[in-house]
Amino acid sequence: MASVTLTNLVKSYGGVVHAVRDVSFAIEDGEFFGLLGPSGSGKTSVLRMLAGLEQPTSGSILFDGVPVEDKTPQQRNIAMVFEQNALYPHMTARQNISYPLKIAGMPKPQIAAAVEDVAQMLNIAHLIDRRASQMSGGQQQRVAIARALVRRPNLLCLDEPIAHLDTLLRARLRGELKRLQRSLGTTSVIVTHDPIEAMTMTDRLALMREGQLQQVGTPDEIHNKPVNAFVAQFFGLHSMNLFPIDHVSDGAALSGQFGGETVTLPAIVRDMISRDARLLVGARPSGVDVRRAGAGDAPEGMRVSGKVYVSEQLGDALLVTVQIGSGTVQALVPHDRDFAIDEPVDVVIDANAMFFFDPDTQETRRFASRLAVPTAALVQAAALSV
Amino acid sequence: MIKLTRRPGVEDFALDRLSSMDTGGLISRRELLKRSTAFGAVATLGTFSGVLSATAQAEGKVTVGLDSGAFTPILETFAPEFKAATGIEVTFASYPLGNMYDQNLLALQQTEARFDAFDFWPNFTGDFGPFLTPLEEVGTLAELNFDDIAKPFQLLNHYDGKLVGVMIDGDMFVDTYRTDLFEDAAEMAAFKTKYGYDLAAPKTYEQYRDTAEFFTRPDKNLYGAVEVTNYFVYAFFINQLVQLGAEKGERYGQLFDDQMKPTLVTPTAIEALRRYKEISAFMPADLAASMPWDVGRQAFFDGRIAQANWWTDMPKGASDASISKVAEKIKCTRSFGEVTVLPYGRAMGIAKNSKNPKGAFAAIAWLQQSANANRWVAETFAQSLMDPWRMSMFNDPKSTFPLQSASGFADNFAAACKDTLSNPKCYLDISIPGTNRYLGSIIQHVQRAITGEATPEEALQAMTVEFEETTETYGRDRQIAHHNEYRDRMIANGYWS
Amino acid sequence: MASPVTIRVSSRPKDSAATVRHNRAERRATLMLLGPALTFLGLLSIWPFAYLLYASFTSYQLAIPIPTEWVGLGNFRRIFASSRFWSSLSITLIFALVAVPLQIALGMGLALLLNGLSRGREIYASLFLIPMMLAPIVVGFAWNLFLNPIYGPLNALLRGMGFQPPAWAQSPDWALPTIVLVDIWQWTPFVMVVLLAGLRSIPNRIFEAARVDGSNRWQTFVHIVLPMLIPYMTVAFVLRFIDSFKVFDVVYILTKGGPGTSTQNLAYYTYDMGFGRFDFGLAGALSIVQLVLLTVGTMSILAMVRRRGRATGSELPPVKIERVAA
Amino acid sequence: MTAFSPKLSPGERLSTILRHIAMTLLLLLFLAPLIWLLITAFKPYTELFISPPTILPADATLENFSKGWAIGGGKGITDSLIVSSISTAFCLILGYPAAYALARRFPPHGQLSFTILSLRMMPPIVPVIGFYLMFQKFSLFDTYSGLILIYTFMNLPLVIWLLSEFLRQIPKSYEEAARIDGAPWYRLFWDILLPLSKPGILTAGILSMIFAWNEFLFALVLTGEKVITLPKALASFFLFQQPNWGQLGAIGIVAIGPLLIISFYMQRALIRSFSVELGGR
Repeated sequence: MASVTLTNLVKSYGGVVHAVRDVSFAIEDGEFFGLLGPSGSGKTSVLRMLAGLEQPTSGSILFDGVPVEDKTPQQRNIAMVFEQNALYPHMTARQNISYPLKIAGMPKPQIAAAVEDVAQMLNIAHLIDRRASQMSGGQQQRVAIARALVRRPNLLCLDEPIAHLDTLLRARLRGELKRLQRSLGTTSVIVTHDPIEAMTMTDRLALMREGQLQQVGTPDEIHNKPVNAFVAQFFGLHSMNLFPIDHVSDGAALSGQFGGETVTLPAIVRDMISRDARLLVGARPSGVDVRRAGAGDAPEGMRVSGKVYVSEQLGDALLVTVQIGSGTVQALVPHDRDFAIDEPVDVVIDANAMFFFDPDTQETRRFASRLAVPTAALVQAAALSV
Repeated sequence: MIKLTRRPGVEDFALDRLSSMDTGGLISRRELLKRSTAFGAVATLGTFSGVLSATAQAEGKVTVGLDSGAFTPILETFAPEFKAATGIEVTFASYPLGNMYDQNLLALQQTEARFDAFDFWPNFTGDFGPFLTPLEEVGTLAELNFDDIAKPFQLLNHYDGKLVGVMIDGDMFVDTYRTDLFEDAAEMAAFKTKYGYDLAAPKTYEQYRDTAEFFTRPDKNLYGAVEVTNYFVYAFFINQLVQLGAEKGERYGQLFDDQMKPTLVTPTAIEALRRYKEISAFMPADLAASMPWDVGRQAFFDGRIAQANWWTDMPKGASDASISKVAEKIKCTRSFGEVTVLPYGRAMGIAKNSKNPKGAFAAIAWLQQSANANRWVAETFAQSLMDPWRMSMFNDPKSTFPLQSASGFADNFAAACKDTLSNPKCYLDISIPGTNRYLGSIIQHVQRAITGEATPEEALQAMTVEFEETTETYGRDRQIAHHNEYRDRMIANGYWS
Repeated sequence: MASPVTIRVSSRPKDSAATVRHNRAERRATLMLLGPALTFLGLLSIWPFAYLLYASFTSYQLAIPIPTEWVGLGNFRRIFASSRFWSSLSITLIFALVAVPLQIALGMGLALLLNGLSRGREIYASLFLIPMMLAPIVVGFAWNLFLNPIYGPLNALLRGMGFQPPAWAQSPDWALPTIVLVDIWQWTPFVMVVLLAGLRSIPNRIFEAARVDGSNRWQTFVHIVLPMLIPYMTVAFVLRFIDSFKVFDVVYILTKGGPGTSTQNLAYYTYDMGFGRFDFGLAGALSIVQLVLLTVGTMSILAMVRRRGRATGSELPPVKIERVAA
Repeated sequence: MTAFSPKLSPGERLSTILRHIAMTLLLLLFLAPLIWLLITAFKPYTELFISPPTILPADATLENFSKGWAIGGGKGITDSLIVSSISTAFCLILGYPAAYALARRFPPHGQLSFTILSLRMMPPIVPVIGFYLMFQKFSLFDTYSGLILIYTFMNLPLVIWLLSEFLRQIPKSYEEAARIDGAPWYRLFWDILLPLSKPGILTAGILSMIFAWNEFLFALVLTGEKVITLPKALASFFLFQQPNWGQLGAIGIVAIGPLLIISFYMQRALIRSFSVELGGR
């Protein structure tokens, strides 16, 4: 088991393409750590540098405070599970699992015992003499995990290990992996592009974009205290609505330009915007409500009229997309409501669910004062929706 | 397919090779074995008498290069006898006839000899000469049994005035004609009516032309003549050129003047080319423009041809009932025209880079002993292989040409050959350096004239240009010297004029 | 628990010592892997080409013991002045521009025929592929025997049917068509495989869509199949174009360039000059002329293809073609 | 509605049968020269030159095979085997590492692989004069080693390119997994790469064998009478001598037999792995 510290890690290819730009973070001993980001964000490069498959252009990697840049994967004692093609196709599961031990020169009886153990642990004893082609994707991945764990590595690297599996299997393996990691206590790093995976499995995660680290923190922190608009939009079940507001002076009342529509701004926005002429406002769909045009009073919030673009039934909620001027807003409303296409509606954005971002730097100026949906509920929703 | 029931000994091996020899179904294996045993006894005697002195100092190994894989097995059966007689081990290597020139020339330029002795067309003596050992530096003419060689063949293979090769195969043109046509009373009468003279094997070009025309009956699938118009065009064109020159009383067959300027664009050459083309009209129409050697011969065997002015392989094959439909209906005689033309043939010489010239000489001398030479011809005779080149070969035709002896054709054949070889008028192929290229030009452009790609004048003009280029390449002065030497040799012996 | 996050964007950082070491090791490994093969290929190309280039500017006559002289461009002048060169060039071009399009047309027919079969496609294909696997020498004499004017079966058959068949390779008029025929016979299957791969790459739904749109077979072929196969036909054409400069063995066996010079292509002419006459100066220059012609020809075809692709907005895609023999 | 019913209507079944009959006839026609060669191999000498020819031998014989073997076919086959197998071994030994480097460290269809492949495109007549002069200089003329050298040169570009195409298709993750498992380079090669690239090696090896087996021009020019490969042996039968077609046919059949068997069994693998991308260049 090991703790890992990355300092000023840079990876560039051919001196031109900067895959990883100056990334620093630390992984604690026994932690299940996630590397999250869209494709091309450099997360896989970071993992491969951690594993020793690639050499950082500059920066340092410390395992338990010891630099490892010159060490081979074996010397670092890491193990890795790949996204696909993880098993050697010409070997049986048993041969696959015992291969690292064989290389290490472990005596045969011990190998057999170790393989037996790990096969029991992963419930693959019945597959042990099959080849990769005779197993399903999930089974293959399980054997791959067994091969990784059989060495008792300092660090377990998981490169999108379940990304290509079908949804049900993915959900199941997610839980199993998490349980396994907890019971073994192996420091683990998982690379994923799926926020739900990161959210559900990891203790902490690092969110990356275009080679740069955006934020490191627990899933809860990142969900509720995103450092910038990108993190806020990327990390969540549904994408966050973002709308720039231009300040329009309108006599006594402050109003703003929103999607081409002029709206009266609630107090909280007025507070923020009085300092700036422009503001980027964000709200998760769960913090947005849609009502029939002119129906009743709204809670404190921003009210804007538009017409329904489309509404999608999610089972336990209804996702409504409303066209406002030239833009759209998504709202999550109770599932028993009903909207017709092109129906005129009012959109009400809960003022307490609003995030405020600097329109230029995209950095967060203020978090929502009220959580739109608790993380736990979100996770549950995610588990159900898959 | 291949029996490997027991490990064969040397003799078995030799016999196996012999039996696997391509006899073309002409001779049974047993008969061949019997015959070779009989010859073996004779050969041993011959060896002791003739070659003993030559082999006194010779020992070790000799490699002999030959131009075809097909008769290498025959020579290999000689090897044990040769070894017994001389203590020299002979191995035979073969190269394709088509590569005789290039393979040998390449071999001769290596530092170490690949062949100690090898065979070549006498035409190439000029090209190979610098790389050959004059035979008389290694041994004597007596050892080669040289006097027995037919006179024309004695004059071949000279380079810089020295003998560098000796014949092992004597090619000549003879006329083979169908007795069922030429001696048929009705045909004779019809011919007489049409042409005004008696039908017989042609003696002149006109007769050749007339008889060819007379027997050309495409509706009956019969044609009056067959000549090669494919690769070996050279021989047939030169034959026309020589015969026409002789008719006109010119110095026949001369290709160059004394300054090595080509004498090709002449009325004689144009007429010769025209005659060659004229004859092609009496050949099987589909093939006339490019008759290959083997196909032409096959056409005769199939009974589609009335007469053939051809090498001796024509009568040899045609008299063999197993491959010929006309075996009982042929005779042969001297070819038309006044002059004997001896195109190609094969000589054997000793490479200058040979490590064992004495051994090589011994091998050549052994083959030149009458008994061995006769046997050589007898055993390869079934194929279109070795033709007689020694006068003693005609002494007892039945033993030299055993396969034809039954029908009595052997005597006829021997007489025709003897007659041809003792003709005082004779034309021997040019053999100065560069002959390969001169020949190449002739072949190429005569073919173009035959196929109609070029007119005779154009073809001869193109030949002239290429001849000049070749002469310049080799150096005009050197060529003049070589050509003078060649011409003098011909004239001194009464040939050429 | 959360680590402090610092984001600094620096300019290109200096490589760390470990990285420098690692890169050096990588380069060394690459060199060790590629080195032997590249050295081998390099040596065996440089040596002969240096010799060839040298020979082409001299009067090198292998068979004649005369001094070799520097003749500058003399050999090239001789080549361009020689009618044999121009006729052999035109025969080579006939192979490239007549035989190859015919192969493509016939290959297309065969491919369509095979593609239309629901069963046995593989077996037929592999049987059609047989000629391609054979030594050209064997092909040459199989045809020589087959087309023999006297005892060959084809002419016997034709005569039996009342035709007056030509003498094929022995006929001045038919020799070149015969060689072209043999080339077509041997290499049409290759084109067939390429086009079959192309046909298999067209998704079935396109045919279904065409059928739904009411297009008949011929229309489907002209408007849909043909345009989609153009990249494959291009690839087949380029490869066969290159190969058409290689035709030698069959000529050597069937006609030796004859009758006359009617089947003498550049390769055979070069061979004849080099190893028939041992005029290595001329043959060397001929080799170089050939190489230049082939390179320029191939490059201009490819450039043309690419330009056309750009003009029509469909850059020639990286075509995966399948090929059994080169 | 027939299109959707699994059972064929009688009309369709008939058209299928007709189509197969047509294909079979076409094939017979197409392969006629080879079939004729095969028949001729069993004809005795006396039946070879009959006009018009008999279709089947009246008196079939196996003699042609043994005689053909004795008069040069055996030597040709032995020499061809020696030369093609050793040159193929060299091609694979030299080519595999290079192909690996090309596949893993260079972009596909880059300048390097194009240069290597273009060596293969060159007509053999172009370098042959240079080779000949080189052979004279280094005493390689008419030696096994010389011809092996040339065939290695001839096939190496192809082998490199084929193998690199093949290796490119092997996911990198296998190698990475092995590196992570701690395999040193030789075990990586032996345990992982070699078994995975076996089909590629087999294909490249067989094609290299076939090309060396079939090659004629280099053999014609660069060897004499010590080394006589099969094509050269066959050609030497043929020139100016009325060839014994039966023996020629027998050797020809022996020469192509192995190729036919191999190509039949390997056809699918051969076709699959023999892919080229030309459009990019």
